[in-house]
Amino acid sequence: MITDHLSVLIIAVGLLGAFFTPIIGLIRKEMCSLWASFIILLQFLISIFLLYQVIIAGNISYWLGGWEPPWGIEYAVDLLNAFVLVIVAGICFSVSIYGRKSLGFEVPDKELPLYTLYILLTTGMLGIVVTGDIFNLYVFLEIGSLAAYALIAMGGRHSLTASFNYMIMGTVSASFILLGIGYLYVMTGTLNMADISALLPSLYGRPVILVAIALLVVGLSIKTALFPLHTWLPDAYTHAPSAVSAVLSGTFTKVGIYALIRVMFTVISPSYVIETVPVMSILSWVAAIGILAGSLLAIAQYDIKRMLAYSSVSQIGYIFLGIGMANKLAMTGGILHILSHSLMKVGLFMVAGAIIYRTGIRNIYQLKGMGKKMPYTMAAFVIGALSMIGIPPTIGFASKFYLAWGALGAGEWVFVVVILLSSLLTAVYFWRIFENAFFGVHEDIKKDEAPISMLLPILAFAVITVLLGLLASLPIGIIEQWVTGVLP
Amino acid sequence: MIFSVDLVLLLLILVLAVASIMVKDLLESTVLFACFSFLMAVIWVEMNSVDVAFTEAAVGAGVSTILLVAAIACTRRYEEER
Amino acid sequence: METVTSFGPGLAVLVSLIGAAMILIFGRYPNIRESISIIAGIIKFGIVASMIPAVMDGKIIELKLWEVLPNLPIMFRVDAFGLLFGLIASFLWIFTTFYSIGYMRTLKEHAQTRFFFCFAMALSSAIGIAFSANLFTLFIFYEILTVSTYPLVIHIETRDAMSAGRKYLLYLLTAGIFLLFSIIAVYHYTGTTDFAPGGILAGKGIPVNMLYLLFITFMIGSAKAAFMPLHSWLPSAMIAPTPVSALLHAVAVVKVGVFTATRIILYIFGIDLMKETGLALAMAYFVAFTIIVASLFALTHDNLKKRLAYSTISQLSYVILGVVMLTPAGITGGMLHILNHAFMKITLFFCAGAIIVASGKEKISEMNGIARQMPLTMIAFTLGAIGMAGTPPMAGFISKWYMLIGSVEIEQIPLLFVLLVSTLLNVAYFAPIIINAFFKEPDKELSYKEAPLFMLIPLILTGIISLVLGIWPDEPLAIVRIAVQSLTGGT
Amino acid sequence: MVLDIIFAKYNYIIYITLMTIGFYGMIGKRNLIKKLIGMSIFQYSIFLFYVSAADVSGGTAPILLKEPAVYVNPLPHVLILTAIVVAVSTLAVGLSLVIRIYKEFGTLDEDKIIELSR
Repeated sequence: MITDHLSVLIIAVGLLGAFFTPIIGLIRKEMCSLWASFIILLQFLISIFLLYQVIIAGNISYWLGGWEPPWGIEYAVDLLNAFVLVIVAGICFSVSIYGRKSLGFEVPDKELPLYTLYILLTTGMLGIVVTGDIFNLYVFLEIGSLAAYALIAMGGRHSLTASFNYMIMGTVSASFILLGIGYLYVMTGTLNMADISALLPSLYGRPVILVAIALLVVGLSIKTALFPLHTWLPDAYTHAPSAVSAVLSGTFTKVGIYALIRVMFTVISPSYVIETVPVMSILSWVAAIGILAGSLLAIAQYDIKRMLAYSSVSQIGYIFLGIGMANKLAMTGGILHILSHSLMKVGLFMVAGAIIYRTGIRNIYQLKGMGKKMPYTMAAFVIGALSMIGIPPTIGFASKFYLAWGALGAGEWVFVVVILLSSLLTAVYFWRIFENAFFGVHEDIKKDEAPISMLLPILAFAVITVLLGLLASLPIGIIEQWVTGVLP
Repeated sequence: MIFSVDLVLLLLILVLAVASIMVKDLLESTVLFACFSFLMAVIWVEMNSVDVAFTEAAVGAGVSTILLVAAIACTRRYEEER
Repeated sequence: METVTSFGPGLAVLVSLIGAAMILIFGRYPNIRESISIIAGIIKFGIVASMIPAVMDGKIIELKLWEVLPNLPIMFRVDAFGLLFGLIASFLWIFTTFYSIGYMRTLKEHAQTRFFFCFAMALSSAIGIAFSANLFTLFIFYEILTVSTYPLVIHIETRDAMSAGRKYLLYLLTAGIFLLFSIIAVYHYTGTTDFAPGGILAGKGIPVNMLYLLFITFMIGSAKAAFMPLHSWLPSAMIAPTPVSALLHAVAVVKVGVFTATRIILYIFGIDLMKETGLALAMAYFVAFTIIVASLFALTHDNLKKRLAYSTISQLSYVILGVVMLTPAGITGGMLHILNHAFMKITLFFCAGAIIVASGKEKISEMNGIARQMPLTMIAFTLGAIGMAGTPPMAGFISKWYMLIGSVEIEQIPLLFVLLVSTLLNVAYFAPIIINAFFKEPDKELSYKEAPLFMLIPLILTGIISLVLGIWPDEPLAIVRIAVQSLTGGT
Repeated sequence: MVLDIIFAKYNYIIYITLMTIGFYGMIGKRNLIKKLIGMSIFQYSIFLFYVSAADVSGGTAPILLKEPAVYVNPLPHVLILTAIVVAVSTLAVGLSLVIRIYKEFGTLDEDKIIELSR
């Protein structure tokens, strides 16, 4: 049955797709983007099917080449994987549709490498999520990262240095991760996640485990741009082509967070990282500082993409805060925020891209009259921004509700204040755009909407943001089930 | 106390690493880096990982060096003074 | 008490949402757009009114929609108190729609589609708040109300308006945050956010300090009610066009704040808990302070809309004062004052708007002899003003009377004095306007006439209604009695 | 005593030293190509760690012999093969970036590039 092989098929499709992209591009250049969309659509469908299967039939485990773990590589899919898979594949798919016009405008005549890399990026991220082998995770992380460096570098003059800096930081992070994996391997003699987690408890007294945890946490924090290690992110997101910023902000950092959750809570046991060593509470304090700092830095920006980038730093703080508090509610909120931040931020970056596509304006104080010029795009922007602030009924509200609830339940008053206060700061930096885009222009401005292939994904994200906000109990149900299984 | 071969090699590697970073001439630095890679391969043979040593000699010492030299050829050879 | 399930409350919210969507679609055709506004308003009132018989029979209408978060559904429940507020808001929307059509067309305002759209959204959320069955639903609409009224406040888009808008948002979003915190805390401690007549916090073993904190955050959360230290958004928001000031900042938004506070005091904390912890008395004196100080502030303002705004602040605190007396008479007075104040204040604002449209005057000192040119407007204004002061036979008298009884019942004579003093202050700040308008000679020949009929008729009608409510208060009183009965168990 | 530890674990000490050297190259050097060389040294230090960890004293290379023998663990070798390839591709990507930066800015000095991109 082909359905048994779905978890490996999702990767195989991507790798094959990436391989054939240049061949198709040689025949007809314009076909590249369609091909990429098609491949990623396939991956999206597979991921939905995987989620469905996991929900009805429980976890899926696939042994690559029939080799039983711990010798072979295992692809293990549980609720969390499947959930993140759907997010990643879905976003990559919609952005690939959006990118047809946007990338065609910002990166002309480079379809071949562009879409090959795009598929590779997607596949790398999906690979990180789907794999049950910790070294395999590293390999996919590097595949994704290399594709990301190259994609960012396509944004023009400034993106080159941004990409170079990102590469330096990314390599440090990847090396740390590799080293951390090495320590875990040296201690346990296996690379399979389930195996490691079975063997580790007997070794918990050893300081080596601490070193491994520290290396993994620092490495993954760089990849996910947790606050003091975020320095690569603003430049990279600002100067990358808009579609690339969208995809990276929505998925790549999230995948890093997924890896962190996976390593901390299933490979290493939660009780160890929460009680024995206060890794999680340290992370949560760092995250709380990051939330405020990110918001304040975002307020200081006037380039729309840079502002969104700093806003990402702050929002990633939310996710880390939820995970760091490590109680069921906050964790649910944190994981839900992976979904909600992806939806909101991808939508917002796509809007920024659409504005740049139509007018070339990046300065938020020059957006006067944009509400009349591009009404639908800006309406989507409003919804995304409101969700970011946490106004109901949007998905952003649902995750903030859970985060604040978790903080309150844990008696962490400081975090409650931080979570709630920062939504006010978020309001400050988004409201500047509202004021400029919608008010103060009385003369009639000719409507000049973004092309339909850009508008559709933008509107789709806005609608989903509200729809999921109204039906937040669906994703929460999935996440809660996973969290209950993991946390004691 | 016996000084094994690999300790000597490793110390040599350290020296090469420092040198390849400190030298102002990028081409020189590349060559030193190639030596570094090659010694690394030797160490790995000594540590019984022949396969890695092969790869290292080919890919690390060979390909990397070629890439570096090519890049330097496209750009400039000396580090700029302030 | 019997509960029935009906789509009524859901429909009432939905009507104006659909109306809002259609306003956007037909934005290019003013006539269609505005007929939609009017039709939606009438249908909405019809739906709300159709629920009166059931509620008068002592039934409660419920509608449970889906669960947004686990165990936190969007749920509507129409009880007597909610119905009263729903009736006020939806009934006055019809008048305001007519009035704003007149206002906007006469002044040829820009962005009228946005105006009517946001108005419809705001009304939807006001009704949603009136019919919310739990804090969670209430919060959703509360935030939508904040966001949808922002474009209305800054409608004229000048620099002043923008900064007023920022202030408005700052206050109300902060309030929203505090409210959210309180809701989460309530949910955390009790596992529910449903309103229940006896309160849901009692007997849950919540530490007393936490209760105090919760009460404070809740009251900051209902900053839409413009309690004294949190009031300054309201006078700033008077920069909005007058129909907005009239409906939203005299009726819907601030009343939502008061409504929320009342819901929280009576249906979340509950009468017993409020008494036990002494919060009721503290709150009573706190709002008494607001009543007096806001009246004094009102005296200092020459701008008519500003003066009315401070009057609103003072009058809103009456409602809370009545409610925190926690006796049947006090609560009756408070709830009734929501209704009475709504009609009187909207009349006053309509008049202020009519004066602006007809003569362009906003300052009280410039209004000498204005009654000669606009007699009907000024008569309506006088009706509203004497009602505010609590003179019989106007509507304001009845609610004040109940509050006076309440203050005697709880043996708090200082509160009695507060009520009396504030009546005098009311007279003190309304009398000059009336005297200026009727008895002073104008400085120069006045050339303007009454405002257009679209504006004149609504204000005359609301003026008459506030008189009628004073003479025949039985119907609203009956609704309020049902609400009070469910709370206190007696009459 | 201390010397004993140093001599027993000299591999590890050297890999740490190598790592710091590489790190210095990455962060402290202003020339972009130097940064990349530093990056490679940084990565090599980790490979060194892996291979050292796999080594068994008195073991032989993991090649099947007729008589039974102590083999060193082959799995890390495989991992390092992959990692070396990854490292070289990173270097290649980095160098191609460097070339494009040079074409764009005419210099490889980080400070000058920052100045130029203002």
